[in-house]
Amino acid sequence: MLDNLPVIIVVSLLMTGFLAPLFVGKFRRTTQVVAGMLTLAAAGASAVLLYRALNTGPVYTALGGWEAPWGIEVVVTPLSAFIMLVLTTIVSLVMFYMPHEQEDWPNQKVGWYITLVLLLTAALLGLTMSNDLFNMYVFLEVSALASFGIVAAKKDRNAGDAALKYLVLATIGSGFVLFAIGITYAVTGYLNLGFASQALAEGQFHPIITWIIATFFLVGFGIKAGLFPLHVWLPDAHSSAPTSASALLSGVVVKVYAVVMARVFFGLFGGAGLEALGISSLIRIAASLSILAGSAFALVQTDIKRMLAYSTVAQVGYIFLGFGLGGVYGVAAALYHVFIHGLMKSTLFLSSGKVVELRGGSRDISGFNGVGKLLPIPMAAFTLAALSMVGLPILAGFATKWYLFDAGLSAGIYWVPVVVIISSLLNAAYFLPIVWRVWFGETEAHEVSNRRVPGLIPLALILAVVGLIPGPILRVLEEAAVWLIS
Amino acid sequence: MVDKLIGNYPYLIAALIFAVGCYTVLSHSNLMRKVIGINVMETAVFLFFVASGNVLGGQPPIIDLNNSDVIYVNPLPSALILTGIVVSVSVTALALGLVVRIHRQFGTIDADEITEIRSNDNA
Amino acid sequence: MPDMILREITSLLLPFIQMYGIYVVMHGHLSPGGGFAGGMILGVSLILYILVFGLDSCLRKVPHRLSSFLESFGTLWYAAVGLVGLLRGTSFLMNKGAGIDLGTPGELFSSGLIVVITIGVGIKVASTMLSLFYTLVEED
Amino acid sequence: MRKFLALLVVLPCLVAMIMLAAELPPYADPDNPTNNEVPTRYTEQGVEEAGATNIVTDIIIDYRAYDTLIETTVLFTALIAVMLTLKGAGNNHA
Repeated sequence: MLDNLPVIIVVSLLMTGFLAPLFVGKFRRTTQVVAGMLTLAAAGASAVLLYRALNTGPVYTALGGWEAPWGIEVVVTPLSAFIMLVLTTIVSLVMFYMPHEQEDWPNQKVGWYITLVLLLTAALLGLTMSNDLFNMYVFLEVSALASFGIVAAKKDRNAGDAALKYLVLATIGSGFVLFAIGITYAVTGYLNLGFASQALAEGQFHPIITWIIATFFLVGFGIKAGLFPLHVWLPDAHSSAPTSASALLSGVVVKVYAVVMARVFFGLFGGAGLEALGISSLIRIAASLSILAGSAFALVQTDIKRMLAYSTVAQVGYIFLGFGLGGVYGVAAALYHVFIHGLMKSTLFLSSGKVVELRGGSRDISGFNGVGKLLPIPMAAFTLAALSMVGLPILAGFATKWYLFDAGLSAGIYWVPVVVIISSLLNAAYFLPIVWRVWFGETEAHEVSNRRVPGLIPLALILAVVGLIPGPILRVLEEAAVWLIS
Repeated sequence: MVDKLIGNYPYLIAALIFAVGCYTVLSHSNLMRKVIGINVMETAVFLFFVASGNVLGGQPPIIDLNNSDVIYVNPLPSALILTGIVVSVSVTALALGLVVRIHRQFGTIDADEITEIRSNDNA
Repeated sequence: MPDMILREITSLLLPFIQMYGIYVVMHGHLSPGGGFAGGMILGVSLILYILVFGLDSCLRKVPHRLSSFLESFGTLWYAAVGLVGLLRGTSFLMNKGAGIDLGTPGELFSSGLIVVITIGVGIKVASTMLSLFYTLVEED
Repeated sequence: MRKFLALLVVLPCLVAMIMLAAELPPYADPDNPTNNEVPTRYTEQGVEEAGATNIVTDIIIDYRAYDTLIETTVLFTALIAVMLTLKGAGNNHA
């Protein structure tokens, strides 16, 4: 039974997704609640899998009973179980926010939107646990199509344009990924990650083959994850989507792509192989550029959602930097950042979505003046997440920077700490003025009818607790990192 | 190197088509052409996959139950590409849907004109 | 309205096109084709019908609600057939290993769940093509 | 200008891929790495293990059925996304 649990999670989410548009007409509220509950249950199942994977090793499933080189293999290592847990937790909390956002939507639209979010979640879960390259590609496409759909959900005409831009670039990215998979298959004869990496290590290939495989994977996943020179679609898409979609896309989706890229890279070439190919240093440079450029662009934005989107470019850079540094500490830093950045970005998007709603849809930063008095609890969450983003001690963001520092110094790459420090200063430069506006700005006092932002308080609470006691999570992650590297 | 390239001509053609598709997507501002470029690009990848499964003198992998010594081509790439084609159709469908919507809302399908309209909106 | 030649030839050809689509779906395990190819042929035949006889006459025969329902149904069908293996205590999407009789290879009703899945996929692809076309051409 | 930039991106890519094409295993050679135990089992035991004489069908609906389930999901996702795109948004041509 436990062997089949990973597949059951994915398939139950898929089947609920298929059913949602049929039932939403009569049972709208029920559909919303069932979808939220189901993702919560998936989070529970992921926690079980994580416990099991940490104690008795990874859970392997051979789909249809066909073992690895012939059939598709699904494997839940501590790493994938952790990512699944993070993913489902954040999605379920955002799902509890969604009814609030969808109040004035027609029934059908609610159904389609919920379907897409469920399919997106299922696809990302399948992506993290799959051990077969082509299976990964198919899941990649489901998640991509669902993302394009939820970006285009708003009536706003910019949303359509942003979605098409996203579609064109992301499809180029999938083209590169599929080409890389094709080359891997042509030279090794396997699609399973384990078999392919063994064949790659044993075979005598011209270096250009391995180099092109790695570069194509990097370009493909780099586009999808918004790595610096390839990030052009991200600010548009993430800022014109509905609030919950922005929280999901920025908080979860791009990072799952980064993690999957790391899994493919470490699975195919191993840490030493990546370093020897020069791909590690390429990732480090692109990641540092991402961090600096993303923060610099965020600094000049006046639209809050665009600012948060550019900040995502920078924060994804941290994750890539951790993977590029390699080693237990680098990878653990990246995984930890996947977790807390998911929490921070969803908190920021949900709470600033409330402010945008309060200001009648205006996304200008000046709308934040004095909202602390009107919306005390959402703004407290906003402040917590923003300060955590800057990386103040005893807040969650601090541990990432500490680990990256450590990994950079022990790998002998001395510019990494410098990048981290500059980025923290830039983060402070664009987040602190907003926090100042929130609590000390002037605004005309008017009564707010609905102060609630469902799902926000649990997010902020988890964030606060992780900031105070990051130790246990970091220990789990160091173990997960060992699984990735070896 | 040239000998090998001539021997591996399907891979060479796949590389050329991929580059043509990529160039079409990046160089044109007409959204329909971008969508066509995406399709060309994916077709190149499919060609590459299917070519990697060919075997000299192989028959299509439909088993002849009466004759056991037939060489069959590798069926796996064909099966994968069947999946790939459906994915490509789905992406094209969504892209066309988005183009229809953009045409309804902006009145044009030229990326440069849309950028201009959007910057006028913001100003 | 299109001219008479177009209408007459289309109404002459349509049954053959649809028959061929059903044939391709049913013989997916014996000859090239299968659920996707056959479903596509069926869907395209309906699109041809719309192009020649107009959207409304097709909507009367296959309402949009019906095609949307078949769309969800086909996908669910696949997943539900996959669950058979799970319910029999083996793995998801299992065919022979789950104790299903495969029949004699080469006959029309052989290969166990493969035929069942192919028919579901054929229905699904045909209805998807139709729904996509409806959605793209309908004014809102 | 746009064309020049596109060429700048595409040309290095093309050169790399042509170099790759020369280094790949020879086309249609029966000794290629792709012709390993995987397709051998499919063609030799596929009829017995999955029941269909069309091996491609055996692969897509039995050996790799999970892929095909997700593939139908892709089609479904595309349709739902198209409906959300076109019907969820009003026609506000300005």
